[in-house]
Amino acid sequence: MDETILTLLVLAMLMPLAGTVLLLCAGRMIGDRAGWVATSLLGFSFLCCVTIWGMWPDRGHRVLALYNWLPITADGAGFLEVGLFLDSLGVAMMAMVSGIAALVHLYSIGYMRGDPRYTRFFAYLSLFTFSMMGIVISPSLIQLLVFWELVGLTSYLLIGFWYEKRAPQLACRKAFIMNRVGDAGFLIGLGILFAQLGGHLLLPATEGMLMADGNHIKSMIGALAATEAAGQVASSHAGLNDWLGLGSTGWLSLAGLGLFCGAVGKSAQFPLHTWLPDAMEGPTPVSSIVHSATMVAAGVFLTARIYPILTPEARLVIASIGLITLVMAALMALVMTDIKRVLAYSTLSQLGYMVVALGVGAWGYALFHLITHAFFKCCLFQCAGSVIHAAHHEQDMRRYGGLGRKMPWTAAAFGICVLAISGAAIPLTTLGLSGFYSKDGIIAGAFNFGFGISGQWAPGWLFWFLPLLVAYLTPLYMARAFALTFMGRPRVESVHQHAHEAPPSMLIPQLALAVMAIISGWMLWKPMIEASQPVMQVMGIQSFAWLHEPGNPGMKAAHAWLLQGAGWIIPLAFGLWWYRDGLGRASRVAESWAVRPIHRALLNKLYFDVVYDRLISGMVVAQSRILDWIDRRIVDGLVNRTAHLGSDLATATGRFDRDVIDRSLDGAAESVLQAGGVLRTTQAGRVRIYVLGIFVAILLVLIVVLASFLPIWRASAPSAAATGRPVIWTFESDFVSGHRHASGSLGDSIPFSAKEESINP
Amino acid sequence: MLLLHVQTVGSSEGWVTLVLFYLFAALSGVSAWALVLSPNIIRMAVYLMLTLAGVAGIYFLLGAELLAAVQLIVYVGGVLILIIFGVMLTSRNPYLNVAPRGGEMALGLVLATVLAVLLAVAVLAAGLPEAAAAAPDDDRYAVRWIGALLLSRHLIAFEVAAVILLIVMIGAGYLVRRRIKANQAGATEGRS
Amino acid sequence: MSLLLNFMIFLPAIGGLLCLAAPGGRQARSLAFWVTVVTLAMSLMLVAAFDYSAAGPQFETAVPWISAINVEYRTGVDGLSLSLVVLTTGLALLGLLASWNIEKSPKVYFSLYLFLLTGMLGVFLALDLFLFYVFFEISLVPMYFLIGIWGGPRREYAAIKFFLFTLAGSICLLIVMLGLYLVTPQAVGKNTWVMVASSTSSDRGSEAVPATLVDERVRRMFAGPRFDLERWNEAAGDESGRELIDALRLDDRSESTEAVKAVLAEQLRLRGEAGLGQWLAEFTQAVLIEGRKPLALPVEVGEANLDDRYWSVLLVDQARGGRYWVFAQWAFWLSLIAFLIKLPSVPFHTWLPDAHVEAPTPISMILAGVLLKMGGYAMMRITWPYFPDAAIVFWHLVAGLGVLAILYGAFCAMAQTDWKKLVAYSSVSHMGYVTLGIAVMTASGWNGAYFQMIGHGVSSAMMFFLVGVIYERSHHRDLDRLGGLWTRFPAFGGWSMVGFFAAMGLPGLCGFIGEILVLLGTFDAASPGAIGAGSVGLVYVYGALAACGVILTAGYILWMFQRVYMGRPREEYHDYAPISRREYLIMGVLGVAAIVLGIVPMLVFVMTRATFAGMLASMGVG
Amino acid sequence: MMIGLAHFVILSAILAAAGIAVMLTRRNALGILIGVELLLNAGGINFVAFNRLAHVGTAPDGAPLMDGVVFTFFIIVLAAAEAAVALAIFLNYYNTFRSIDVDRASELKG
Repeated sequence: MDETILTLLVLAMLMPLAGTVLLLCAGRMIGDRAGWVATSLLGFSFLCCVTIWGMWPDRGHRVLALYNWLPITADGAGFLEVGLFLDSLGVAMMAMVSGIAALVHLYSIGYMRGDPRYTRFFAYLSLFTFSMMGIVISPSLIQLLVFWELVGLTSYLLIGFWYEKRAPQLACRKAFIMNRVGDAGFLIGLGILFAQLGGHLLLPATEGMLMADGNHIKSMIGALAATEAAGQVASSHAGLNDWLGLGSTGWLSLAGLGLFCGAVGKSAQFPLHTWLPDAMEGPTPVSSIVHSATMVAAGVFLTARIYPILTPEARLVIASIGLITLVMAALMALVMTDIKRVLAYSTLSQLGYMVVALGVGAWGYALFHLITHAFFKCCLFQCAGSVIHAAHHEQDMRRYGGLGRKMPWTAAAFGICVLAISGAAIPLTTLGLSGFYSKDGIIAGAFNFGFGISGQWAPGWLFWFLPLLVAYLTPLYMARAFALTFMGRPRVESVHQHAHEAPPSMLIPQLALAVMAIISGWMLWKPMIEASQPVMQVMGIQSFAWLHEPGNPGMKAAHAWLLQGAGWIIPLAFGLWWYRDGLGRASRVAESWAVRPIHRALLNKLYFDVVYDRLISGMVVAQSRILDWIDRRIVDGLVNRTAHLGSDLATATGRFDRDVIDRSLDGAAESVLQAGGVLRTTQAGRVRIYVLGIFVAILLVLIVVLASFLPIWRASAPSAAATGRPVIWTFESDFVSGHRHASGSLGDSIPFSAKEESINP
Repeated sequence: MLLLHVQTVGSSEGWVTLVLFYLFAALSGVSAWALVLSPNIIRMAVYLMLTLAGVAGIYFLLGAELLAAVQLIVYVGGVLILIIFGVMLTSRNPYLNVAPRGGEMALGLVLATVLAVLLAVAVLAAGLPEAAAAAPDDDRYAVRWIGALLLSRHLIAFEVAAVILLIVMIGAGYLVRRRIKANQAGATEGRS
Repeated sequence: MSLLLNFMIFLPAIGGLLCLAAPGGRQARSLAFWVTVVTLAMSLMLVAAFDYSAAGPQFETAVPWISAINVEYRTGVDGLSLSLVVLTTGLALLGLLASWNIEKSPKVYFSLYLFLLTGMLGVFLALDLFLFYVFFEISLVPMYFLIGIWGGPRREYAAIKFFLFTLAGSICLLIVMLGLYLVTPQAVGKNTWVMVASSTSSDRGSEAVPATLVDERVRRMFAGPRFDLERWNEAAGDESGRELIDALRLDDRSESTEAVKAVLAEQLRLRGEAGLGQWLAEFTQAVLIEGRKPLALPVEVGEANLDDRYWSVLLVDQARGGRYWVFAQWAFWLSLIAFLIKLPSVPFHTWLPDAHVEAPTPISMILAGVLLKMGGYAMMRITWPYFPDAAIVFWHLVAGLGVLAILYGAFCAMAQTDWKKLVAYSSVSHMGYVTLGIAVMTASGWNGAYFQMIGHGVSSAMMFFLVGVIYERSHHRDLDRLGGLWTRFPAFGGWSMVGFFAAMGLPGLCGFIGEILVLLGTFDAASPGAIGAGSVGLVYVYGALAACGVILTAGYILWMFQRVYMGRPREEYHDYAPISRREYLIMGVLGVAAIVLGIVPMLVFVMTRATFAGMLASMGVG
Repeated sequence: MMIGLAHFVILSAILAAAGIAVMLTRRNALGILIGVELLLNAGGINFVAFNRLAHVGTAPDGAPLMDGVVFTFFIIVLAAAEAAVALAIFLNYYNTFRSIDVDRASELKG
């Protein structure tokens, strides 16, 4: 069984990778068939994933393969591992990712037709799919990080696909850097975990992390709460450690939040959300898969994976971040006029829901919403893409209008997804479109959490109120987008005139996704909850499992506040009516004195970009300039100054040499020369005169020497008779004895020495 | 036969040695001073030959027969010939008068005499030993010992001497060649 | 095999001489080509014959060289040098291909190039400190000329700056070497320059010594102060044995303390407390006040462990307040500075941008790819193994330098408008990871630092080559005057992406492995038993700052990538010659190497594993 | 009367004095050369005599001490060399000054 699953999984993984390699290496040969090649490969991959789902035996989790990758201990025995790992969550995600990717590939065949880099687009798209699958099947945080970054890379390439234009260049760079900011946090979290767990970075649902070194992290968290309750904050560290809050299990919060930083970047949560709307500069198929269905979901997926190590404090932070994103993005979606940006902010908002769900502990619903949202948001983007395609790349909704008549299928698919995202359901029943199932669960979880926390913490009510508020806002902004695009009269004739229904290759995926948007919730909610049971059990998540059970207080409250499934109708109907003829009515309200500043601020994305570009980015660049200046002027200047000092010193010594030493030498030489001028008169140049001089000198010396020896002149000369030896002879004998001694050492080198006897018998 | 006797300086048969010594000493000393007084270069050369021969005899007396032979062959046979060559090559007049002027001669003689006297005084004052303490072995001065010494203790000096000879050979040849060239150049100049 | 190793070192030099004698530039070029090919083949043979389970040096040669000062010609290869050797020979071949079109006096160029190769291989393969120094200096000279003659407009300035900087470092190294030479007799009985204790030689002490280390006895001389001298003196006044023993501070890592304690325990057993106090007082009197050697003490002392020469040296040293320990501290910093200059690390880095900007492309490749690695290699080979105690004491300063280099280099790179200068500063930043990884002295830190050297060798060589390819066509490197190259050269753009993103540390490429391991290793320094366990917060701050470097790296690489490759192609690109096959070959090889190393890092780690295990264990941090 | 060292030394002094006298009195370069030869011979006699009569004995290897003889040998060799060079120089000299009178060559004068 496992072998089959492993084979299928490897096949499913290899298909997109093979597509990438094939298209990059043999792209010229494949040419226009690239789209079909990639799509069929992805289709096969999807089939593999569905098969796995079908045969997934016990809904448990299993590590299918594990390889040593990076050595982390000195003896070379400890490793960071990579491999293949699946649990119910992974199976569902694999099916979702490969399915949506296949549909997006299909859609791109029509959308990207005629692009000069057609082949390369599919190569990137397949690589992206591969990377995303890699995240899903990661058994360890390190492998997750690897594919995490690869997803970032492919996203960079896809957003910047039309890099000749300036906006995509900036957008892709921004996306990557924002992701990197998050990743830095990820790395910090990873490092702290690494240091504290001794390198056990296997993901929580496996046996590795939870039981690392006998430390059951979950029980540690429990113990932490207990010790805090008892007022005993045990801290083994002091000073800086206390300041950083690293005492006892503070590191765990820090690690969890660090890892969550990565999720913030990837899932575009506040405050790193600004890249997502800009990423809409990429081709629309990219937006539909990368920035709605999969990549941005990776952050949520990661948070879900590390859920067990998240301390209560960390969860509160996570929920708050999600909450801010949720509300802020919904409000912005309400004022944007670019159709893709509306969808982008709506994505942000929905991601906010998921993150809130994780923060409040509605673990299963966060992932459920991730999957349902993938279907309808992907469909929405594809419809938007079709519209943009039909409208000759006009993206401003103010210039649309009445397109529903020209492209009815697209309008229908869009409409279905609007209903899905609004959480539409048949009132008083539990039947609804996909969004209803997942979102109501999240709101129910938020109610439970909010009620629980508001008793201890005053602003706690926000945790249930804001998700509820956004549940009413969502139908409004989606209705606005639908009405402005498809309803009313055409506002710009040129756009409307040439508009046409999308070609089948684009329409089919749209419709397929729309169908999924209708049925996936109803079809999947029971299996999802059941499938996540074992995973949740391992992680120790018990609550909220059966939110749809009638007795759950949170669910009861949620249903009540959402008018028993009828809550969506009011804002939706209002939106459709209010925007049926364009923005006229709305802009009048927006211009009113009370709303105007808010409207303006929302239109400017709450000035986040301004702050980031001008302030942070500007500061970084300014700092780099300053440091560069310091480097050139001060550090290097110091070096050059030193060198100059050396050369100055050399010059000075050179001058000293020339002016003092040389001159004195010159002076000496000159005086010698003058003396020589005097003396030259004695030098006649005659050889014999020299000879004469020499011998006169010899004679004088001889006389002096003799004078010292001859007793005539030397009163106290030692008597030769007394010693029996003349003075000179003494010297001679010394010489002889010295000589003998010397010859002794040299004698060894005389080759005849061995023949001594024969010579001297 | 004579040589056998001569080898034994300081032996009981000292009178032969004594005679021979004075004979050779007189030959070299007288010739040397005759050389000093001779005005003619060729005669000077002849006197020099006699002096050198006398010195060779002294070497014989001292038992250094190889040295004596070398003295005769190299000095008398080689150096002297060279000097004669020099005389012939540089003198248009074969009997060039090289007589010194009177004052110079006087000065030279005075100085030389002073030197000789001083040296003699010094030698006598030093009280040099009369003779060697021990009688030497027969083969003391055997040529093979000289060969062995030259190739062992004095090897470097020997090699240096060899190199100097080589250099001298090359250098002399070079100098003469330059002269020939210069002569040829002078000849062509003269012709034009 | 050892013959092959020595031949490999000197074959390029022989080839270099032959190049000078070659009839023309083309012949010299093909000669140089074949010489580098053969050198590469020989290094691969080394890899094939290497015993991956052995920690110590293999294929050793040890021949007396300058016997008057015990200098040996000692070469060999171990896990620390093997992959760097392969990197060197591989890059040398690629660099040679990159210099295929050198026109200015090619004979001299190729000859110098081969001499440089000999110098580099010698540095990595020398096992004698003196020999190492000689090769360290030898490699300077060809580089000086290669920059100074074939460089850009300011080549003289750059070459002299490079030379002087490195020479200044060499002087520091020389001082350390002389110091080591003078103190080794106290430990091993003779002056020695041997860097790595031989795995085969039998002249080691009886105690078990990890194989791949500087002679353990030498290293232990430099052990840090492990007991409180002041308290000892004070206690000695009371003549109470127990207090004296208490004065010896406990440090589990310190074998020297154990030995001292063993001696004292023995004396305690023999004499009782009062007797021990008496003995210690005598000892203190003799050693501290009269300066006598402990061997002059009562004979019973010698009967304990003290007769072993280096234990007695240690005891005296510690008693005197650690004379050798003081030397170790100085020597640690001096040798560190020598190698930090080579690495280069902030603030000794300013020769690098100038040298790189002025150097011709292949020389930049070699400079960044191999020469910088000498610094890191030497730190791992000399500074840390010799003075691990000093390294433990000063780890936070060195790690701080590393972090500073990471951030500073990245910031400076961001401000550049000269493409090559940007790449040069990125090297400064990347080498900061090496410093950091070595400084934290954890297994993953060392692995990471080492891999970072290999990975950077590949990626930086590739980056400089990519810059060179364009420079050859555009004759300028101004980032503001480039743009849209991707459209003009699509395949080149693809390879560029591999190169630059490898430098950025993208997973799947070689730059990632080093970065992530260094980061994890840095955090690992906070784990119990590691050197940062007492200052967890500081470790985390360093780790966090280094992680932030990742953002800056992405910032400048992406900005550069956008400015050069994205956008509309410029008019003048039509005149640019198409990228030749030779150029594609070079980037292809480097790019594939970057990908393969990024996916299968164990290729490097199998070589280093045994050696690192031995080294870290002997430094007391394994 | 025995012949002692003094005899030889005095003979050598006579020869040396004669040599100096020749060097001082002759203007002819060849004359000077002859004087030099006399001086060298004087030295040679001294060497051999001292070796024979004062420097007696054998080296540790059994070889007799005969350095004086060897020195004289070298003197002769060098004298030959000197003569050859001197002759070459004189020829050049003669070529230049058309004379061999050393007093004509006063260009050495400072």
